Amino acid sequence: MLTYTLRRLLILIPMLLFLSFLIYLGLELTPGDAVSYMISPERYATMDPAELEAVREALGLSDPFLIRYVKWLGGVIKGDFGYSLQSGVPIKDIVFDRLPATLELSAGAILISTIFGIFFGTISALKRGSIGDNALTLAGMLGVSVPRFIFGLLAILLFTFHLKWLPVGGRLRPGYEGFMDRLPHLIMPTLVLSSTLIAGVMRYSRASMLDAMNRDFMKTARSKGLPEWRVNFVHGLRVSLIPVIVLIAFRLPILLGGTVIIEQVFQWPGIGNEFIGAVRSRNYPIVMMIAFFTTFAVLFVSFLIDLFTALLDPRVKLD
Amino acid sequence: MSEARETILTLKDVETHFPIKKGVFKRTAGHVKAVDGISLEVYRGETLALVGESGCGKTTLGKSILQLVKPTGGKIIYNDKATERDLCRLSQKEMMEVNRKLQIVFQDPQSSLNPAFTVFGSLQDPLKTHGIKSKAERRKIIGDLLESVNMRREQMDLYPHEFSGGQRQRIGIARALSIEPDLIVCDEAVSALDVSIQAQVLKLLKDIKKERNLTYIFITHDLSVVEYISDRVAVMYLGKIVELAEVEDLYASTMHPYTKALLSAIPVADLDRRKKRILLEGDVPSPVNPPSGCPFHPRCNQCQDICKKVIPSLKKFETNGYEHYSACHFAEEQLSQ
Amino acid sequence: MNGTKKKITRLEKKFDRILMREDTGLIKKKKGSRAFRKLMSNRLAVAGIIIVSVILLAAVFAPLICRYDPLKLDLRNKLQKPSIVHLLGTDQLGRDIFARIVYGGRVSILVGMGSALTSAVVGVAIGAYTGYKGGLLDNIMLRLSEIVMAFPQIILVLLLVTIMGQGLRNLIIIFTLTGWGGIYRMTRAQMLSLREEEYVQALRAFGLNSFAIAYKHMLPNAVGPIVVNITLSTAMFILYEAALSFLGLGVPLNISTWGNIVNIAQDLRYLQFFWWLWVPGAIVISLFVLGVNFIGDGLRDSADPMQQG
Amino acid sequence: MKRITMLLILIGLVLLVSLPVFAGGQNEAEAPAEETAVMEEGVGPTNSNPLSDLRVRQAIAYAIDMDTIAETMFDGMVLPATGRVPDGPMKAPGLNRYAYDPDKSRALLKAANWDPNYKLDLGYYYGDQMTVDLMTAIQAYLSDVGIKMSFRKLEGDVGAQLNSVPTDPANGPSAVEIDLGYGGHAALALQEYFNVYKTGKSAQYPSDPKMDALIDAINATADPVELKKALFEIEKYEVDNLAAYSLYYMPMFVYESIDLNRNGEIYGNPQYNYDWNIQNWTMKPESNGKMVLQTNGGPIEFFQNPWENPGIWISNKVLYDRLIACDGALTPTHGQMADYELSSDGMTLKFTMKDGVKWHDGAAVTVDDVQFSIEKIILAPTAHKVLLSTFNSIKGAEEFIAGTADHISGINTDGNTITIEMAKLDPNILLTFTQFAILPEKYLADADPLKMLQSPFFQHPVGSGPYKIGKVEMNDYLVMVPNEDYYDGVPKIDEIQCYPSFDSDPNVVKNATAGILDYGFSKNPSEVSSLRALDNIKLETVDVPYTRILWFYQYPKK
Repeated sequence: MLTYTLRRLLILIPMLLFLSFLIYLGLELTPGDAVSYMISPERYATMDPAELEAVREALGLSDPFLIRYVKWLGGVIKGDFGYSLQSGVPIKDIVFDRLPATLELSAGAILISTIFGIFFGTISALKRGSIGDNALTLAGMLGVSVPRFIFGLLAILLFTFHLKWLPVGGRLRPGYEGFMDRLPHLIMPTLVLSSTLIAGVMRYSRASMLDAMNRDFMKTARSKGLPEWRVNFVHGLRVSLIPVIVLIAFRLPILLGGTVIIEQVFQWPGIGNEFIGAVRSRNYPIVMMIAFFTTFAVLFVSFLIDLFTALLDPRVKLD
Repeated sequence: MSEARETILTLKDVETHFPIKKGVFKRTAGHVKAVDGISLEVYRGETLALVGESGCGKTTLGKSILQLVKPTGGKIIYNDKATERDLCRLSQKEMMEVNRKLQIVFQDPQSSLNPAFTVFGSLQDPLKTHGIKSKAERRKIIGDLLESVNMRREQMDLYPHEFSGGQRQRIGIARALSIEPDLIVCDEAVSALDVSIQAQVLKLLKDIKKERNLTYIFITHDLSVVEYISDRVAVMYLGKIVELAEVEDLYASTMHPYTKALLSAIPVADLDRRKKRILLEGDVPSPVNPPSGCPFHPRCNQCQDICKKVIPSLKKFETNGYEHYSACHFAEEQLSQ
Repeated sequence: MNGTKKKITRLEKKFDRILMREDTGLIKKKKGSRAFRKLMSNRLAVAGIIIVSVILLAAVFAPLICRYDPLKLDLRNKLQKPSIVHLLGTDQLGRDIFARIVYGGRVSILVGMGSALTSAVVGVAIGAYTGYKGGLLDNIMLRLSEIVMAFPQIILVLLLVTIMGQGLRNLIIIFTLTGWGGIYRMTRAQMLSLREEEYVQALRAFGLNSFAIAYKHMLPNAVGPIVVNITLSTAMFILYEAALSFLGLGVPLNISTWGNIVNIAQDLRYLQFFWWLWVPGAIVISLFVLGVNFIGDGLRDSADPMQQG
Repeated sequence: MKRITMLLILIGLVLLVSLPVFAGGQNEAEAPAEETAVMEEGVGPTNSNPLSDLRVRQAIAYAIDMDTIAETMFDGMVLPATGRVPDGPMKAPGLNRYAYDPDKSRALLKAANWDPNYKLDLGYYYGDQMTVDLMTAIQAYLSDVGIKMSFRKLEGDVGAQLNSVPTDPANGPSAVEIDLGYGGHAALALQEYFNVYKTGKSAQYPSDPKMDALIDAINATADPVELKKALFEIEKYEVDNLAAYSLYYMPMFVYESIDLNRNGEIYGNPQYNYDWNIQNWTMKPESNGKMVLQTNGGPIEFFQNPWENPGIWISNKVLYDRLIACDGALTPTHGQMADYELSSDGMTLKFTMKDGVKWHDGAAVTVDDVQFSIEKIILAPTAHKVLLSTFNSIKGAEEFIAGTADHISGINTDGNTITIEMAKLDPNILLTFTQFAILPEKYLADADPLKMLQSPFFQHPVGSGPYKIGKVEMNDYLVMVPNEDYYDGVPKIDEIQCYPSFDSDPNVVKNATAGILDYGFSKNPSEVSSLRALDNIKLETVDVPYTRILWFYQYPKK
């Protein structure tokens, strides 16, 4: 068990190294660098090449590619994640500044989609073949077929413009310190994000519940004369929940990517927005660190899931 | 009969070990010794049965001979009358030539035919690879083959799921015969079939053998089948041969307690021959860490001190005028029991 | 099967009869026809096939069904409401929206299907061979796919778009680079299990070369899940195209695609007051993706009734 | 390489010599009488690039129906341009309009032997829908007269792709790939519009001695009458010669909610600093009696450097003060932080600091801060051009930049006065000081001028303006509160809240609709259309020198 854990962890290291190199190389191949974005085109054209070179030099952009990579890597290993090229703010601060916003959004979305997804999925499975089941299945299919940003725009149209219930975007407002103050801002992006997630959870928990219902222990429970709801909810749901929870755990890091569009639509100051901004302005260090963190999170979570499923399922042997 | 027989295959100390990777850096922690030092001669025209409980390495040995599993040590020398070649050291191209002469029939009629192809589709590629370029010719050959396994020529255009298990097994045999081999390894070729169908297939195998002057290595765990089809029998236990003899000789003068135990387990209708049943207790030990001394000693009802310390070698004896090999410290005592 | 007596429906009886006749070789069954029949009995899948065919045919025969050139500007007639003259109205440059959507479908479907097909070709080509062969190459490809799949896909796509630049061809290449992992893993898993089948070993015993074994003999047995995968990823890539267009990083804006047409809704004025500029496009994207998803689901059920969700 | 260059020069010479011959022949056949004046000047290609043929450039100009585009696509919000300089006193009279005339365009193309298979490649850099629409329209108009054109948004090093200057400014070859470019040019000083054509500065326009002379003339005088005359001449030359084709003038729109009351203060060019007198503005008080102004332009990662973008960001306008104040047309009116005195020859400028001008931390603003600011900005290559060109003209600037002097010798301080002596005349010297924010020496002494923004100062800047930083949550909001020590009176609005959204941002309309936007400006017609539809928003149109241009890259191609 321990060696398995260790080995899985050790494999992460070369993968992350390779990955960071790939990202760095990719950015190197991108046309333009931070300097060409920091200065407006008109201004840029009238600057002497020597002046431009001086700016590049000052920003550490004129070293050869490999040297810059090694420098960056050295910094990361020492826990120094670098600085934003434009503001010189430590990336650590930027990431920790943005992370809560994204987590707030994705935690909310996961919570809502899990509760409703499992609820609808279970109902759907219990009433298999009914109108309600078909309607839910169809709704689920719609949920994964309509582009996410259209959901967002429709929500704005409805809740902000027509009903005038909710603010249009942003996260914090001056003087709004408590969670309740911020709640109105959180509602729409969370709902839109979770609406697209519910579909997946629902489909999965429906299948899982159907699977559980056909197992022998359910029949045994039923034959013992337990009331139907007890059989379904206490016995069935408990068993069907495990794979669903694994699925949800697996989605956590992917959500980080999934919030990109939602954060754009609702101007949510999270990691996704920061990433797009940094990509557009070629702010290498930030792009690197966000891509790196995300990947690390994905790899780490998938490692945890492997471990978790291995612990749950005695058939999977670790050694 | 024992004099001047021509060997077709000679196995010398053949070993097939599978590494077990362990720990953080996947270093090799040990080996599964599936085939552990087997020396054997197979004579042209005979049927040699390989018997043993499941997990004793007989299937691995069969696959090792065809290089479907690469042996990790020893030599497998194939004599095709002109030359003698060590199969373990052949290049892929040379092996392809040898493949014309060595074939295999598998156990599972479900998975031995490709469900996506008709019989013709499955069988024509080997022919193509081995030089038969014209389609008409291939159709003729395959049709003939089907007829030779008692099936109809037209059935070559059907898909595997349209056949019964016995039919499929016969197609598997036809496939092995398609490029006119000298030697066929029959890997549990009838075990998955119903008894009545088993008999048909066994008879077929016997007839074909006579017709085409084939050599069989017949892998099975079923001693009643052995009795029916084979000339000689090699009994395997934990990757080693423990007893080797002519078939009648083996039944008459058993020289190893393991063989005795196996034989006693055959349900026999003939009450006269009924012997006291010897129960094999416990499981086959792990081939990763075989017991010290005689590998069979933990389950042997006649185990003595020497058995726990010294590995018995396969010694040659003579019974009823035949060569008889046994790897038991007390081989001759077995005869008297 | 499990002891309890079940009422046997007429359908099941019929199936049994069919199966019996098949077993005795009485009827010649064409490959996959059972799956096809099963697909056709799935109402949603049939609906999907109809939706997708209608949109697909419209896109293919665009010149026949459109009265207007999708590129023709008519500035003086911009932002016209839907009418007999312009079925879905005109956009901010006076272009006929119906024509734009129909022609835009050509590009969007090309991106979706093209990317799904190319990533399937790449994934299957690698997965089939390395899955069968194993060894170092397999190990390397497996790690590589893990790395590719470890990225949240949208982030990887964004990175690649900035590296390679926008453009139709680039988009397909990018989708292929980011999308081959899933189908590769699936093909590989299929091959791993097929590898143990005895017919594969028999072919090896005949000395057939690995390419022939992997691609010719084993691959046809993995084709069901691959087709399902291609279908579902077509839907996914069409959605990605739309999402990238929304971020302004998709197909260049001067090419009509569904994503680019709907993208106009970012401008709140059009979102609020000129619904016909974006609603039809949004409906067509959603319908097409929905249809493709229906088909994919139906295919999955008919290919493998055990697998759900 | 050398031989090729020689050959090109030779071809160029031959063409030049033969020009009048061709030109004469064409004119008689084609041009109606009133156009003769235009057609007679440099007609025919001057090099292998067809765009070097004036007739081709004219054909393109005549092919585009800018009037219809302005009226329909832009909802009449932009003004079709005639020449670079916007309408006003500085606009030369009688410039050719190149009004839409496709027939004339086709005739000109025929005369120029236009190859209908030649495909022009247009590059632009704006990411908005309106630009794509405009490009699509231009493509359609050109196609109508038989010119093929494709367009693309430039990515990556946009500056280099648009503006790389060829090593040989006379004969090229061109250092860029595109044939046409579309972009905007906003000028703080009108000279900026034409200085780009100077030999060795332009990526599009091959060296032209006559243009050089005209450029020298507009930079040689600070006298308004002389300047006007010189400008008229260069404007006419640019239009007749179609060095570039000005498409339209983009006005600015200042929008305000009905809750804001400027109390009679002026409107002006919102991209730069003019005398807002924001301390006199009031808002309709909220229920708690507080006056809160909500606007956009909040910082995302740092506060913008006021030396790069003097007035685009509201925080730059209200956090810092300048030495001189100006009106809406950017004409200097009076001293702001200091009284000033410019010598009659324009070569010496003397400032006397006003009493009571303090930094937000309470310390007095001194002449040392002024000297420090000039000596810092002069080393910052990314700073605004007009500011830099003034400071580079100060006596001793060269030595200071080269590092051979510790200070700029032309700047001298005495008590609360500072004197600036120029080495050469700069017509915009006063304008510069209306835009140049003075920054505190004590926070920025160690800042590297090459990467100013990385200084911690730009996380929490300290200025001397009417407002100071209250609270800042990067990427969420910025709150600015009145500077109680402000020497011109304490501002009445209690709080300015800025959200991170800016020009051409969809959130502007969202926020305005939601009633959380009280002030802002825009030059995005689509945004303005949306804002115009709102009841709670007033729009004010401001004419600013901001011209959208179609550039012709006239150097021979590589």
